[in-house]
Amino acid sequence: MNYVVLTIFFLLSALTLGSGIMVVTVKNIIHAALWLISTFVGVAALYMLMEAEFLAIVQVLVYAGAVSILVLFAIMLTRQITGTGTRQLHSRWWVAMLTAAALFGGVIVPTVWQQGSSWDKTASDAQAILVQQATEANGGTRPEIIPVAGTEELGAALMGEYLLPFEVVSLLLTAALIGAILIAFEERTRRRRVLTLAEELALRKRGIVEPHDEEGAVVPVDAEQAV
Amino acid sequence: MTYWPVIAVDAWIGLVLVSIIKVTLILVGGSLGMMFLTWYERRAIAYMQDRRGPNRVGPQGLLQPVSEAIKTMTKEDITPLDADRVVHFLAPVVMLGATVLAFAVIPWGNLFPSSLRVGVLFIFAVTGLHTVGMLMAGWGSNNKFALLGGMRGVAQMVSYEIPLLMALLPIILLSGSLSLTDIVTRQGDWYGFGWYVFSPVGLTAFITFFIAALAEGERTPFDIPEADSEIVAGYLTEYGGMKFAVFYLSNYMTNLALCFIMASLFLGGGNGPGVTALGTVLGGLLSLVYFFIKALALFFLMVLIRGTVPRLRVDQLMGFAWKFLLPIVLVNVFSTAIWVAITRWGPQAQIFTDWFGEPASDNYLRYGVAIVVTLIINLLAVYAVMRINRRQPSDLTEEEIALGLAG
Amino acid sequence: MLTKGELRSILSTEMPAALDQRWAEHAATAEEGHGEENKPVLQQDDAVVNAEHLPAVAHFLRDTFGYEYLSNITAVDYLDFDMIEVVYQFYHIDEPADVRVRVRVGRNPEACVIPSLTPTWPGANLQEREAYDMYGIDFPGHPNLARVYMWDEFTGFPLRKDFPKTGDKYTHVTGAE
Amino acid sequence: MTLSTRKGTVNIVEVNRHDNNIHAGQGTLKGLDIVFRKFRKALFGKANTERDDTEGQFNVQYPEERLVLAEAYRNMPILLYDDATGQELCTSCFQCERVCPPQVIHITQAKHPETGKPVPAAAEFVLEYDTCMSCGYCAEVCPFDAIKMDHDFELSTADHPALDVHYTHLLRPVSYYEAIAPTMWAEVRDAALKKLQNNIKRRPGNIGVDHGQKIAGKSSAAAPKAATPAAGAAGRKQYTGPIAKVGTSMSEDKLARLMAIREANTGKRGGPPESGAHAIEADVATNAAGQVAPSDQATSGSAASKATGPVAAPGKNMSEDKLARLMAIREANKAKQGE
Amino acid sequence: MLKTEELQVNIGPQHPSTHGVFRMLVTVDGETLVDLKPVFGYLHRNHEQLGEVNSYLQNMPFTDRLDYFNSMVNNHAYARAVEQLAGIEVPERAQYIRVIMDELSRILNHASALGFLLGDMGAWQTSLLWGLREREKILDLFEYVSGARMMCNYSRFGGVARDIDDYFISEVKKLMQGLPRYFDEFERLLVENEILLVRAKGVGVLPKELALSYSVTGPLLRGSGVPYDVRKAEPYAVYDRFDFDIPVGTVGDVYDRFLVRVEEMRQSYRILEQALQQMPEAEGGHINPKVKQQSLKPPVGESYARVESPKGELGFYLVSDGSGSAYRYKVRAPSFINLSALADMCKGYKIADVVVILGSIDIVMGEVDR
Repeated sequence: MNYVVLTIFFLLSALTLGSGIMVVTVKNIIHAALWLISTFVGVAALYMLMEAEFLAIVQVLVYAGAVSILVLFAIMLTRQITGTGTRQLHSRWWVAMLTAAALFGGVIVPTVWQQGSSWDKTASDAQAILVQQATEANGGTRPEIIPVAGTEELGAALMGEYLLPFEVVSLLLTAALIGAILIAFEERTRRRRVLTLAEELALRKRGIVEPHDEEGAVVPVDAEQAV
Repeated sequence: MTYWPVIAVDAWIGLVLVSIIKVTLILVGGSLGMMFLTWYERRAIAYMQDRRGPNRVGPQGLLQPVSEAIKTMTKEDITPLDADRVVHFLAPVVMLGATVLAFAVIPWGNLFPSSLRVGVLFIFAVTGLHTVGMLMAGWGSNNKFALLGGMRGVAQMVSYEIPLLMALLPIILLSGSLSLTDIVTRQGDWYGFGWYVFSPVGLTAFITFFIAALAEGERTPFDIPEADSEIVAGYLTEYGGMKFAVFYLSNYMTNLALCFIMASLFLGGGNGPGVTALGTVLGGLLSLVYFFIKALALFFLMVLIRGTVPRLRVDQLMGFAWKFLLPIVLVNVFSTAIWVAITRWGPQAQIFTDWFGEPASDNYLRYGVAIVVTLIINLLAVYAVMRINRRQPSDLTEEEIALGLAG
Repeated sequence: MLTKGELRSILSTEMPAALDQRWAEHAATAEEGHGEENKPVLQQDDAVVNAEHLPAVAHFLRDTFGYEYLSNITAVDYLDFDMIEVVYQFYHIDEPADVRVRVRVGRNPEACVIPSLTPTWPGANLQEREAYDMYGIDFPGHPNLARVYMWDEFTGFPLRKDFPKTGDKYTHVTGAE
Repeated sequence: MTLSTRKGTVNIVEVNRHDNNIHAGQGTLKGLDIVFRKFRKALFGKANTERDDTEGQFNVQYPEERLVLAEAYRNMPILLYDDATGQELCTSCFQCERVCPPQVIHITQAKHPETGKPVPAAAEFVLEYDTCMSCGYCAEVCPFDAIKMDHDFELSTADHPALDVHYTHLLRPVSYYEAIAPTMWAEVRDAALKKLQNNIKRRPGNIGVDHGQKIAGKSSAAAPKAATPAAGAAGRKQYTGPIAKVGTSMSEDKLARLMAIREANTGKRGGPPESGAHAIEADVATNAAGQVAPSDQATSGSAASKATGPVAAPGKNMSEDKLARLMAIREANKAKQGE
Repeated sequence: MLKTEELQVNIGPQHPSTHGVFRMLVTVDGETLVDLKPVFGYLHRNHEQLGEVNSYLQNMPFTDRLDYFNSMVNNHAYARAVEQLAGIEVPERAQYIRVIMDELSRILNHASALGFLLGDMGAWQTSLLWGLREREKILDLFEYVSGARMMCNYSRFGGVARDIDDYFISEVKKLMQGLPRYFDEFERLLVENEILLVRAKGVGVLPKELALSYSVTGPLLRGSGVPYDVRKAEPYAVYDRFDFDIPVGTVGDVYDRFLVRVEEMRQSYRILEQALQQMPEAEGGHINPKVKQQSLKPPVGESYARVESPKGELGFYLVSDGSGSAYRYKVRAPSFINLSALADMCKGYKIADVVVILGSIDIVMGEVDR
């Protein structure tokens, strides 16, 4: 195996893992979010190393560019950003650690068990393995579409084999979107509205001197100013 | 002479060397290009305002950006006392990094095509990282104006990325590829004039993309994150000297990249009359010239807009993205599908073949029908969107008319 | 349209309590010294009203005669009379001449109080603040009676005639003390 | 539209809010179009020099190009002395000190060395240029036309105390003022010089001349002013900008009067004028000579024009025709003197 | 439920669009403005007390520094107040000269004010520089006649400092040949610009019913639809001899003020045309020669004289005690009083609108702080 690639791989892995550790250890949550972005970018670089270009770019576009920004946005609107004085360790931290370790083991052990023999393969070898696996799965004949992370294959898969899950997920997302809008709308109507001068005047003309908002608070209108 | 082959032993060393050279070229070229652009913009806008612009340093003031670069570099580097020092420092780095990455996939004429298969997506993925830098700058400065600017900037970027990418979809549909090189080569028909902008869908895509690109590059009328008359300089408020220069550099490089991308996607990149006829080297050089002329013309359009229009307000900016651009762009995707169907579908839709003949590049009937149909669809869409968004005076209450909301 | 002094006669029948008669005699003595230099004379033609009646008079002027534009509020410190006069200038929108309503109050802080017109004429807001800043007139009813020109920590009222005016930056040039 | 009020009718015009037009971007396109037209005009170097012009570049490339200053232009006050005798026009009447709004003029009256009585001359005259507000009252009220407003505006200095300008640096020869404001001087010249003659009679010894003679208007470098225009004048080109035609405002009869006054004065004064006047005349000559072919230089756009006049002159601010006329007058005068 | 927190932001005193050293203490809820407190005084130089110390004539150049865009108008107003106090007659010709200067001032003020307003909206100075180009030409004329471009110090009691000559008149005529082109260009550039429309329409509404109670004057009042103009209500100088219209708005928003200013420039142009036409017949010199300028001692009394400055009603209130300097000297500065409407006009709008509304009031801090 190529040492350069290996070196790059280890560097990227170190970046990803190190950033991941930083995410959970730093006290300042903004810094944590920034480390999270670093993790995402590291993962994307790993994808790129595996020649999964599309996946890498989507990782950057969606996770580093959008999801983490939303996280950051949400964090910035809260208090206690610096996290000074907050404790990071729970008294039963070891339970959490054991759970995490178990879950990680549950993923990594079977993977190593199954794929351990193909560790010294290059990308083209991996391609060959994929072809071989697909052929086996297809009952001995080589299928037309080899499942790799190319854009065309992805597109074909989403529009063919996985159409139903795709549509379901789309519906779910749309529902979530509508829900978010609804919540925001309700919030907006409940918020105390600041009346402009002209609106105040218009209300007063209609005889409403002290308009109440929905929470019952009085929106102040200076009665003296009525002309 | 004996050690030369030693280096060439391993191919990857050569690859790394070439990559380093390329990266250096992009960085240096990008910086020089940015310097040229600042001069270009200032001179052009000066002429629009009946002035002369910088004309003292060097011939026609061409060295003015150099003197300014020296000035900014020699300025004191100030970090506000209560700022988050690391974040404050890293923000311009992230910003510039994201910009420079975008240059990796730009095809420079026909001379240096880029190879990434998903180049178009790549550009927008990495420019999307701008938001991170912006947010870091806004938050790290510990300044209300900076925070407001950062927030505005991020909201704007996130909103406009959607119409930006959606406006791109028609081009991807037309070319069937995500690679910029492919997209450019497929516009080489019609004696070098097979640009996508000449079709109704391409034109709509171009206009919407251009508007969204103005927002993405923080140009007037969408320069809200750094709206100097409202929030001083937005997220740049607490930056000075070299850090500010890096922001500035990244901003102009982004704009340059956007111009290059628009030139490649819609205006045929390096394609033009005579490029194919002149052969690889000469034609390639000519294509480079075409490419730069197109990009600079697009930048001039940006400057012209900057010299003319005021700035939108934040809520209007968001409204414009979601209420105007997005519907139009979505309809445009649909009409692109129709265009593709009419011009290309042979066996899939026998009825088209019956009516208009076999699909071919010289079947003008098919193209004519496609143009008419898509044009009608797009115009209807624009009209409908404007109609929906424009409230009729009859819909308004008396007070609202009094408030002047009728327009 | 009201001519000069007409408001005064109208007020003497409509609201006799509003008119301030305290300064008539001062004016009479000043009348004799007319022509004498450096001695201001109190104007008697316009309506001089008691401070507490000012809003009533102003509303009366606005609602009955249509003088709805309060153009100018000027405070004048008459140190000789131990009095601060505040001149309210009202205009009718079609008339060239103004109607001046004068309020005369003492200079000591207890007496220097005039009800604010800001609730009805928001345009008086800054002018009353200026009068407070420069002359120390208190305007009860004003929403935010703070100093407008001088800094908040400043003491004294600079446009009062007894405010010390000292200091010359350029004595070194002239050599004068 | 008219509106009836109690006073009668008032014409009002309601502004058009364009409420009912459809706005689909055509307004912006209109704007882009007009801006682009401007750009095109200015790009091809159209200069905007006429007052009724709204297109083309209107800016002045300052150190090389200069607007011609109006005669009435006032910057800082200066004091005048007679070229021929060196007698200062100031009589320390304190009118200017009294009227000066920011109180920046400080005069010490000259005393008779023996009797100690006041003499109509100033012993010291201090002007704080840093506080002066250039209102021009001192020049307006001066009954002896001794104090005038200078045209020199390049006074910036890092030396703040030097802006308390003393008598020696305030003095300029009469001919200097004549050069910068010929008509304004011509109107008062007779009276001023007559008054000066009266005052000279009451000035014993050297009082009234011992400030100006030493520097003779050529301005020592220590003075914050006066050195600058000469230094920056080399390579200056005449800008025929919006105000270049000021000289044409001199009406014919005024001109004739000026000529007559000049002639009369030369006769009265007798003998050639002092060096200051000579210098100015020489400068005017070189300036005028340098203007034979200035037009192509002016349009070439190169930053530095190549004219290298020896020492330029206060006359640089004058328009061409004015200069020419002045030259003619001077020539005539010289001829007369020579006879 | 979610709760948003109000944020206090200081806009100014060092801020690109506060037109000088002016501070707005703004409370915002999100981007919506809840409260605004104008804070100023950074430029306060006790102008009114200087007026009580200086002689009447000495005070004239200080009035230049009030609204430094329109020193001609300031001089005119102050001279009127003193003339009224001392009972000085002004020759007809001097009145015409003053009117010409006032209207030129109005054009130059509106040209630059509109440019600054659009600059506040974010237009990259194009409209401003076109306005400044016209302003330059007018300032050159001022310089020619008065000796200074901005601090003109031109009026004297009973007239003006220097007479205008044929060259000046011909240059004004020449200038006026170009002005309509400038107006047209300006309107083409921006009046129907969509972005300007959305930024200006319905923003900063000052309803007609409330406008007068806010004591606002000038384009602000007329934009709200009240046809009040001192030139019509109290025709001073020779304004009763001219035929001109008062432009008024209908809604009272920023757009109306913008349009009113554009239209006012055209009306000023009309006045200038008529003034130049009537001027040659005007009697009297440029100044009343009987007036003792330096040692003027008006009789005991008081006077208030006002003119329609481009920013509104500019008035001077003078109380004389018979000595050589005023006993009380008060400036009714239009910018200052128009500012009192700012807070209420901004309430409920977005923070980006605040600078636009401030720009539409058109303040000059020299006049506000005095």
